[in-house]
Amino acid sequence: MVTLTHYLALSALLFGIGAVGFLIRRNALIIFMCVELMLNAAGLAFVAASRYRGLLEGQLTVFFVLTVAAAEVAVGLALMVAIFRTKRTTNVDELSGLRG
Amino acid sequence: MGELIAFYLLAGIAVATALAMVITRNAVHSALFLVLNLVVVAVFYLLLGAPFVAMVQIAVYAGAVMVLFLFVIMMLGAERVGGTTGLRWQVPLAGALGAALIGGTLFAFLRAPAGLAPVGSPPVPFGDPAAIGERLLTTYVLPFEITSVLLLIAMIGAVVLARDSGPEGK
Amino acid sequence: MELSWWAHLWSVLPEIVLVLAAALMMAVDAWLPEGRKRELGYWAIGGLAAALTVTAVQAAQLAGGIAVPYEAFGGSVRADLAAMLFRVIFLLAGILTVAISMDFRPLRQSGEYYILLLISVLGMGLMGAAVNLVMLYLALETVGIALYLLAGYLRDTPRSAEAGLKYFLFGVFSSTIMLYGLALIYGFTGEIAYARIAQALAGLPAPAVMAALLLILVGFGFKVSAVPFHFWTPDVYEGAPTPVTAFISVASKAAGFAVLIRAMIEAFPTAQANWVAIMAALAFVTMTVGNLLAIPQRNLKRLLAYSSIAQAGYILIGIAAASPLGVAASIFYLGIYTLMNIAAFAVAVIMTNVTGSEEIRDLAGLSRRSPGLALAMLAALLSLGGIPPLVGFFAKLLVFAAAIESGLLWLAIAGVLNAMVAFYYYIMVARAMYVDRSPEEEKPVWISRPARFTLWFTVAGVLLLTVLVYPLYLLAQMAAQAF
Amino acid sequence: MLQGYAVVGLYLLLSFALLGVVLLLWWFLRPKKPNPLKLETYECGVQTVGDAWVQFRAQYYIFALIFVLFDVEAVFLFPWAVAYNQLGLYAVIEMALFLLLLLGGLLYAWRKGALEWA
Repeated sequence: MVTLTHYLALSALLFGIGAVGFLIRRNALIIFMCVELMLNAAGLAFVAASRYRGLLEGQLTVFFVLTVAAAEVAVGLALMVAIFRTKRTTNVDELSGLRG
Repeated sequence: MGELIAFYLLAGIAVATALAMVITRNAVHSALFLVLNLVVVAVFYLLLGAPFVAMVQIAVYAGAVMVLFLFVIMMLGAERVGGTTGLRWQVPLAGALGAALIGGTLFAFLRAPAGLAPVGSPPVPFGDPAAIGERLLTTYVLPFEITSVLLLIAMIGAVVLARDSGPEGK
Repeated sequence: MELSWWAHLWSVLPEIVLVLAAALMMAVDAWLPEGRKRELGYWAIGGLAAALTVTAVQAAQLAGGIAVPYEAFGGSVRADLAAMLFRVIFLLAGILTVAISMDFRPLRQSGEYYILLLISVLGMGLMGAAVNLVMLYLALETVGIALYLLAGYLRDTPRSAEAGLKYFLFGVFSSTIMLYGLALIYGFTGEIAYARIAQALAGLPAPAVMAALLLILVGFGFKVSAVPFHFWTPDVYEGAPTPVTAFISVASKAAGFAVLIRAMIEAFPTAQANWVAIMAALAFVTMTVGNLLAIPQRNLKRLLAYSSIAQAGYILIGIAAASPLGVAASIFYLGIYTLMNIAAFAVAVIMTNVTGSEEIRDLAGLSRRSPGLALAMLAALLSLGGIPPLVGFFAKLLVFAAAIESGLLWLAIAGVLNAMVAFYYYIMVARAMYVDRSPEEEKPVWISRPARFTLWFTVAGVLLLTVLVYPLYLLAQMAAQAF
Repeated sequence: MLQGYAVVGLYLLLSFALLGVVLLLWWFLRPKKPNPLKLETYECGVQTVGDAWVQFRAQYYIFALIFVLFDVEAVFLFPWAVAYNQLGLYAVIEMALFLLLLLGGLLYAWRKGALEWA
């Protein structure tokens, strides 16, 4: 019997992998993909909870999350294109114009 | 039983593609692994009685969004930029954070069984576009219209950033 | 309860005005000849002012009891005094920001800039009013996306584009972590409305609630730039166009606090013991780290960035107090902080226009070069530092009093010590203006009319509120009762 | 309900398996005689210069971007279309507002000269 816990554990795992990837990768594009993976994991948790509780809200939330993700991608990639024009790189270590 | 086998099979693929996405050095391969992962999650959505969300996931995410990613990776020729971090302190931090996140969440689940058991089968018209559409246009009208505003500014802003120096630029 | 369509629309009337204004501006911008784009600033101010008028009327109706608070759009947003007062803060910040943007050299003549600013104010209004998870996330993202774009708006300047990317990556990361926390809450309770989550959480084991709460606080912590989620702040503040920095430091932070207060009080009352401890710790770390790191700064924008981190720490004290007094104190503080901080940034914008740099030493001799400007900066700094009798002092007094009332004496003492540290670096800036000499003293400082308006408005506001402390406090108190 | 998807899944598996079979079959059947000419990108015509990763203008990103945003918009039309019968006029007004805003954005971008192809 597959329970909600199964799904939540899977989504936690995917989320964790994404979060670790966010911290260790240096290519801004891949960092951003890791965020997409995390969003996806959150979506899975929402839909699973929605199914096991017999409520539609979770699915609608994921629908909105997907929309927001599309807008985020449009904006994020535009920023990277803009940076690439001036810096010719998407490696975050080489973006040292600002110190931490 | 069959359900359980299907779950573990798909979960295995999902975790493997996620790991491959994070580890592989070529950004194009990363993107393709992510597409696979998104497709597997869409299959999960189908199993969970959410055919409409699954369709959106494939059409918007795996279809359009990842195409945009690949487009930009290739446009910038960024497929081999930077491997893993050069900052040493970030690796242990990432490990600790990942372990804490995964461990913490698992711990929370194991300690919180109450109310987490599945409740029977969902109501009959579940997850079909008509039910979603009905909710979307009644209870969720405001979020729905805000989405339109969100897409609008994404379009305006991204066009400002990405276009060649227009009449206003230098 | 079945609401009439008018009641639904009334709850988001300011947002409707803003959308119409943005649409109008798109039409105007598309047909306005190139040389006259600056006029769009006035259009933006007009739209924001119209929304502000509407909001003020609504707030007056709610405060006067003519209208009663209610939830609209299927429990998406709540129309209450707190939501309206926060909108006033956002709209005011928007108007003042547009005024200092109009003659900020790199930004001149761009219609998209004002439209993005208008929409981000719209999103903030919804953040303050949101009472369910879907609306919360959408509003937060609307604001986020608009601000990422604004921070990276000067795409031909590498610093701005980098600030935009950095803000974007950390913003998206933290909001996704928050979304996961929301997913956990939904998984545990099956509810998305704050009030019903609060009921459902009561029966759940504490570790589960705590895990979700921590994840959610990452997202909120990013918005208010609380330590340890602050590391983006100095870079983004330094790299973004200065007016945008002013706007992020004020409006975005206030919006973060608006959702933080509402979510904690309305959705997590049963976990209060947990979040009070977290908030107290966050408040302490935030103000201490912010103040200590501010001391060595030589760049005015970075100094103000760290100062604004520290200010967030003081505001968190009010939330940690978790009492009506504490919430009122936080709202009061936010209102004052908006005026003080925008005044300081307005001076930074004017000086950047004149000197082309943002170093503190370029303020040298300002008291002779432009006595009025120096005086405005001095008023803003002293008020930020909490020097009596300026209104900033009362704001600090209120949060410390709230902490003591709730038994957090140590936090109040830490706050007082911090205020003394902060005093040092504010005085260093004042010293540069009044004591240091510079060969440029003879050159006059050009201040455009809109910027002059911002300066007058903020400084007069600070002085006026110093006199009207009590009525303002009463208003904040009424708003705090809305929760 | 899930039985319906099982058929789709089986079909997918079958088609992948078929692909594998075909590839394997040809691996055994085909002659293996590689030579430099065969490995050229084009067997005849002009010699290729550089590699295939040519970068094209960032301007084109805008088209891809607008495609994505309108793809999302199209996805909203599906639930609207099927729920339309139950909701009537309200649904029409709501969707009209949604579309008008986005259309306005597109017109704005067009008018601002962002959609010039050259």
